[in-house]
Amino acid sequence: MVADVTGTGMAGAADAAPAIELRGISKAFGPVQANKDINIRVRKGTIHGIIGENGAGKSTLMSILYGFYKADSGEILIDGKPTQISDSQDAIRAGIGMVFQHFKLVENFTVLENVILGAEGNALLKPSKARARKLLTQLAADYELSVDPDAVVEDLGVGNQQRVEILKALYREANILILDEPTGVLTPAEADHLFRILQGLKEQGKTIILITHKLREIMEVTDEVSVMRRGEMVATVKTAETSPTELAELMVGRKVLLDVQKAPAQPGEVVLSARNLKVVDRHGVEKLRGIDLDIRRGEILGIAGVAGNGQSELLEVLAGMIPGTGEVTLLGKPLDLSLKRDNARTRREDSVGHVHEDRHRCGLILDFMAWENIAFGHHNAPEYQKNALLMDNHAILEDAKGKIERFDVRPPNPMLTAESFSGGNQQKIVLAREIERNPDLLLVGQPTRGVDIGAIEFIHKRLIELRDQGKAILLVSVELDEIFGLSDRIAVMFDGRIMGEREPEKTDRQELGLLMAGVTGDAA
Amino acid sequence: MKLTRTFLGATATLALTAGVAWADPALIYDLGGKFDRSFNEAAFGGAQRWADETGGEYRDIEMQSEAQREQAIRRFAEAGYNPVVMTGFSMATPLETVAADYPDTNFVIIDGVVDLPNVRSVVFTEHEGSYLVGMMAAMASETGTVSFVGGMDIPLIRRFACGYAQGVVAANPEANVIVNYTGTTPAAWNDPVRGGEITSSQISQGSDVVFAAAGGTGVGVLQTAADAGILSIGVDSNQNHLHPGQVLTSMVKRVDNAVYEAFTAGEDLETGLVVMDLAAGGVGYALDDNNAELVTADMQEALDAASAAIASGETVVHDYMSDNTCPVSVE
Amino acid sequence: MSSTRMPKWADVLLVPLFSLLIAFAISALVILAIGEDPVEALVIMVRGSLGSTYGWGYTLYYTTNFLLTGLAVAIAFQARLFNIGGEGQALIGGLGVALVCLFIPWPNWWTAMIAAILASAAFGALWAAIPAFLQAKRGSHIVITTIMFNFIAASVMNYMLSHVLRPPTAMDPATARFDDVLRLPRLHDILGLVGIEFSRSGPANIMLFVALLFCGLAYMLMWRTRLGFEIRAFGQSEPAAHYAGISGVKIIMVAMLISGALAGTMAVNSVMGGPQRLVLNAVEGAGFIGIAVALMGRSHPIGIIAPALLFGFLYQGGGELAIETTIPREMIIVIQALVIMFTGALDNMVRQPLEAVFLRLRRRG
Amino acid sequence: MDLATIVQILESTLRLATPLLFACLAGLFSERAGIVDIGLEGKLLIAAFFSAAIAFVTGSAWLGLLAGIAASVVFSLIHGIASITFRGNQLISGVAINFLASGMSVVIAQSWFRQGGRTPSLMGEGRFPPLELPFADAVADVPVIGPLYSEILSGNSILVFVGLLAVPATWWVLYRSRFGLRMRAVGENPAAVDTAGISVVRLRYYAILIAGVLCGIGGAYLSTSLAAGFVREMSAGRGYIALAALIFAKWRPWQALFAVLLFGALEAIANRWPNLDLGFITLPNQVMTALPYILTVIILAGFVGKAIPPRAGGEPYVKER
Repeated sequence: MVADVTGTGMAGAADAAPAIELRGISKAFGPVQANKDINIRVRKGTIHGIIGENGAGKSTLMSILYGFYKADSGEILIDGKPTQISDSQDAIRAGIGMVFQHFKLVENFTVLENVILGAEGNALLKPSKARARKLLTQLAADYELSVDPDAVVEDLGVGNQQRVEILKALYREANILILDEPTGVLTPAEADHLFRILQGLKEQGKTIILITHKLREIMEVTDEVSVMRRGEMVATVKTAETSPTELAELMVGRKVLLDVQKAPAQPGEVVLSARNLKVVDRHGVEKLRGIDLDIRRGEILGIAGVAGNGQSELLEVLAGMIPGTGEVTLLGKPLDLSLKRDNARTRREDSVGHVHEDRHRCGLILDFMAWENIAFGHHNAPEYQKNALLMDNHAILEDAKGKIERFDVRPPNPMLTAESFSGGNQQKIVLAREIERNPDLLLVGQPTRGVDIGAIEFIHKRLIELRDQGKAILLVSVELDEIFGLSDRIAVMFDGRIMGEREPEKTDRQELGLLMAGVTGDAA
Repeated sequence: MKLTRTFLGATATLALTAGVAWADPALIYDLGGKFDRSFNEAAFGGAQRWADETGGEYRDIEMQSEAQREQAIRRFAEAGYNPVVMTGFSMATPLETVAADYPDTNFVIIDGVVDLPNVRSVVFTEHEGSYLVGMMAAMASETGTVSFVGGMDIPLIRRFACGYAQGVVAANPEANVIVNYTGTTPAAWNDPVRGGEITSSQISQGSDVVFAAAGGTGVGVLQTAADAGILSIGVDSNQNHLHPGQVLTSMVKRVDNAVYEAFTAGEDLETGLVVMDLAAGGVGYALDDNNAELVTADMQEALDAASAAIASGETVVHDYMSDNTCPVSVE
Repeated sequence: MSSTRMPKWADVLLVPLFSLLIAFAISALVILAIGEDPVEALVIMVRGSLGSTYGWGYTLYYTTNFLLTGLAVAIAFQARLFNIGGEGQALIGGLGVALVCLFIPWPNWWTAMIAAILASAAFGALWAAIPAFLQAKRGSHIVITTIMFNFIAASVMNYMLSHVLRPPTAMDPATARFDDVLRLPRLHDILGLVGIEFSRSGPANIMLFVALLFCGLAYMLMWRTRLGFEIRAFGQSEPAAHYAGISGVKIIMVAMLISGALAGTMAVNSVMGGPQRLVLNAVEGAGFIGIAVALMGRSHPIGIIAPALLFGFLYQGGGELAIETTIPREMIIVIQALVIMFTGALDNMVRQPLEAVFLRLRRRG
Repeated sequence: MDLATIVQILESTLRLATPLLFACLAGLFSERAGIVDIGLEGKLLIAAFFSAAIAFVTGSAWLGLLAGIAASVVFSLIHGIASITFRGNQLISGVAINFLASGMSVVIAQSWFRQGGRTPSLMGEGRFPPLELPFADAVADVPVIGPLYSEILSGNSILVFVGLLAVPATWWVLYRSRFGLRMRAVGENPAAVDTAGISVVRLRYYAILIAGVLCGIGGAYLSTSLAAGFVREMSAGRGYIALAALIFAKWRPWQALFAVLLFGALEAIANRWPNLDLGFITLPNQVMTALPYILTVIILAGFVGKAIPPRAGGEPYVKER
């Protein structure tokens, strides 16, 4: 195993001072140790990847570097000089720029206003704006970064918004650019464009830190990569000298089976059939533009796509959370998509299970105890009632104990509040609730987001088991590996449409990537 | 159990009354407060005069809310104060309830009538005093337009307005009287800003003498009048000193005397209805150094004559409250 | 967040307790600053409110008011709705009481009381329904709309009492006194049945027991019924409630109707139980004190009982202070403000150091 | 209706709108920076008290003004400590501030002056004198402009003019200055400001301090210009009406001026005609009193255009992990 923690063994590393060096950084949030004695050196003019599972401490580390948090101990050296970074102003002064996963833009400001915010250089706006306009034109020409300076940010697409973030950093003359999971919202083509920009910046001598959990990106664009696990820095290696398998092992700390074992599907009757399914959101934007699909018993239909292309709406409209139009039948019975008659509750009564993609916001009540969360959404179920008026809390508690045991939720204490469980165990509570009611159709969104690898394996196994019991599963995931591993059929969504359907054995990443970008090679 | 309860109750009552000399009088001011420079302050003045002269002590409390009235009266009765004097017609209903519960305590209500054996009800003939100041206003006015700012729009205040208007017309049949009220709730007694704005509006309509019968609100009326350089007439207390030389006079209502007399009579207070009219010196107008230059000999003469005529019954000023109508419009 | 750092009991008990102590300490400083003795003030307050059955009669009367308005705010808080409109809802509830008591010849007090409870609840609920509907359907911020509705309610009452309900000969903007048959049994009458002597002056009445019953019912509602489960779930997370098929519109409406109804019934105590006629401002700020009570009681139907009693004590004791000393009655409003500030808005100021203490204890243990 | 009546109504409107204007602009600064301010009422009230009290004691309206501003700023700071530093609930803090002002003003007034929670009446220098504008007499006879200038504008307290000038000043600060850009940003997305290296906390404190100063002037105007002394509860809901005007104005300065003039006019009309006879119906005074509140509810319900508040309003800023 490569465990060159300090990076001193790197060839030629000793000649120039690294752009960034962190020494012994530790940070705790209450009882949680987010960073433990982190050491890292990032060489000038390189793209340095930082990889790790969710919760490994990557974002905390970068937030410390950007002055958002103060480390409990340790020191930061910029260009070899110890530098005190106690707020973002210090970081900016030290030449650090950061592009956050969730953009930090004022949505109803123009691009120009967003760029100058905090770096106006003058108490009056007029001269600041004029100067910024000139500089932006220059930057746009230099780095393929053209954005209309007078456009209002909320009218821009995500790709352009991200460019505004990069422009903000460059406008502040950043020499070191940190990007946190920058491709999560981009199509493969947009991601490629981003990487070209990054290469261009690198050639101009900028240093780039790329935080991601996608092994493929690391292999493609970085020069070196550091791996974090449970708050610790476990290795820094040259990208050219490592492999995805090795990195995955470093991330997880043991051998990982990236493949899911499963028998071939035995599709049965159609459980759900949708024709011309459309959803228009509150602002009048069409989120689903006519979806046709069928799901049968005993199969998993995987929906691939870049986040934000209508997958969330697809799950929610089928689950009865948002209204839509079109013809959808469940086991031959037409559903009321207008939600005048139906809602999420009647869908559950119609035997539709729903594992929401955002368990913190929707799937769980974090302040409720585990046993209450087991009843949540099914609290009208007859077995949970004592009489016409009162619920039978005792029955719910007993039921919860069984489910918690069968799904190996740790600690197996139904009286703890949901928020006191780890991400994986929270997800198990949700799955236990939804799977054990034996739904004919299970809607699953991002089942393993923020879940540790051990739990991922467990969750995948349970989903396959449910399929093998003859249930229909609609799986939405942005993780292509997960889609490939679980799906019996793969549909790709782009801009509210299904661009095509493939069998996992007969397609590859390239093809799906094109579909995800809205490019159809054939008549899909 | 029962014994301890009783015992507790008894000691508590003792504790309540300990330190209070038996049968001190008490005074409850209506909303608007002790220092409204008007009605309540007159009551305070009477109580203070009694205290200064006799060296006695009394308790007083200001009402802050409609709902507290009954509790306040009861609290004083419970603690053994006697007599318990209160100002304002709003006290009548709560007093009815409480007075029945404390037959050994004497109560005095000023401006209200409660028909119970242990209650003295003191009322004033405000229409008579208002008539006199109305005459004076009409004689002092150069524009021929005078005005009235009432507090709460209730029959009692209309009685002021009606008397005033009759006096104005008596002195100058051509005169115009503008009448406004501040509101319909007790808040109207304590809204000087609104009083000032209403006065401004009246001034713009030509009024050059304004009579405020509005408790604490009147402070704003007199202030605005003084700022605008017109004459004003105070009420209840002598308010001439508030803006020397700019307050024509004040329609005084001897609430102070009513309180003083009640306090002086103490526990031996005679109950029943007491009407304090012009003849009895219950109402009148104020003359002092502050307004001496404003009151001409003509005015003095006319007012003296009118006073005598009213006192003798020769002139009868119509009382609005007798039939809820007025010969001169006071809407 | 908090529960992972500190045991729940500490969050529920210690935080409000310390907040309260700070509020009292500052109040004492204020009293000191105006040249009075806070210890003496406390003695007067305790003596005047708890030292005799006369005092208890008023303390418990006010407590009844605060139990109902506190419960009203608490139920709405459970659905994460900040109902500042308790004052207006109680005012309008009073209108319901007055109409029922004035225009229907009831044979006895208990039929009248039940009718008055129903009428006041209906009126209060109605007054809460409009802001609730606007929040549920149009997203109008319920805090602002309920504030506006308090003012509108005051105007409505003002009009009704000055122009409609005032007896023709009366000057007060108030209704006539209700028939004596409708007098609610007071503690004097009730406790007399079991041989306990109680002052007949204090207005505390049977509504105290009704209010306590409502607390118990509210507890059952929130923790034993599906509706309560849904209200709490909605209050914790609106999107999650939506995911679970709980209708946000329904919960907002139902929670606010219950809240408004409870605030409305407060008027049965303060109108039928007190002066037995409807006067202006019959609510006397109880709607607002309900906020302090609910905050201190952590919006728990049983948890609010102690703070309601505390404010009953403060209210009665404060009234005594005004009589016995030169400290004006507004001192209670200052205390009330400080309690709301420290338990509701500055709770983190107490929580953060407490969390640090617990963290240290845990590390050591 | 004759000209004199119209002039009088407009005069009264301007006077009554001025305290609303200060409170409304105060709310604008606070809410544009993401701090919801229900405590406007309390700040007006406490400022009114301290202005009157100090003006009475010192005999100087100017010292009174300073005292009023100081008191209001202290209350702003309390709100800031609760809602910015300790990330408490801004609504609850505002409610508490209103009660605190309501209680404190009377408690202190009673302790200082023993006049039942009021200050003695202010005389002479204790009040702001009317300010006669230059050439007021000269243009008095010019139609329209004459009465407008010499009767309605001229002769008001200097604070009225401060209020009127505060409107363009606010507009300029908000849209033309660096501070305004940052302040608007912090009310929309504090994270953007934070990551740009500017302290969210400091910006928000600046905003509420400005709000405190404006409310302080508004309160001082109430007790030392409009009235001649403090009486209990003299703010009489004006802070809430200012809040309503702010919603009406959709958080913009010029519209705020129009909104407060509208509400001022309602009050002036209600003063002039307690029972407003519209020919077909007579509106009782209570309707006029309640009208601003009713209008606000209608606006809030979105029946007359949507009022979209600053997005980060009401939420304490917590850094994401």
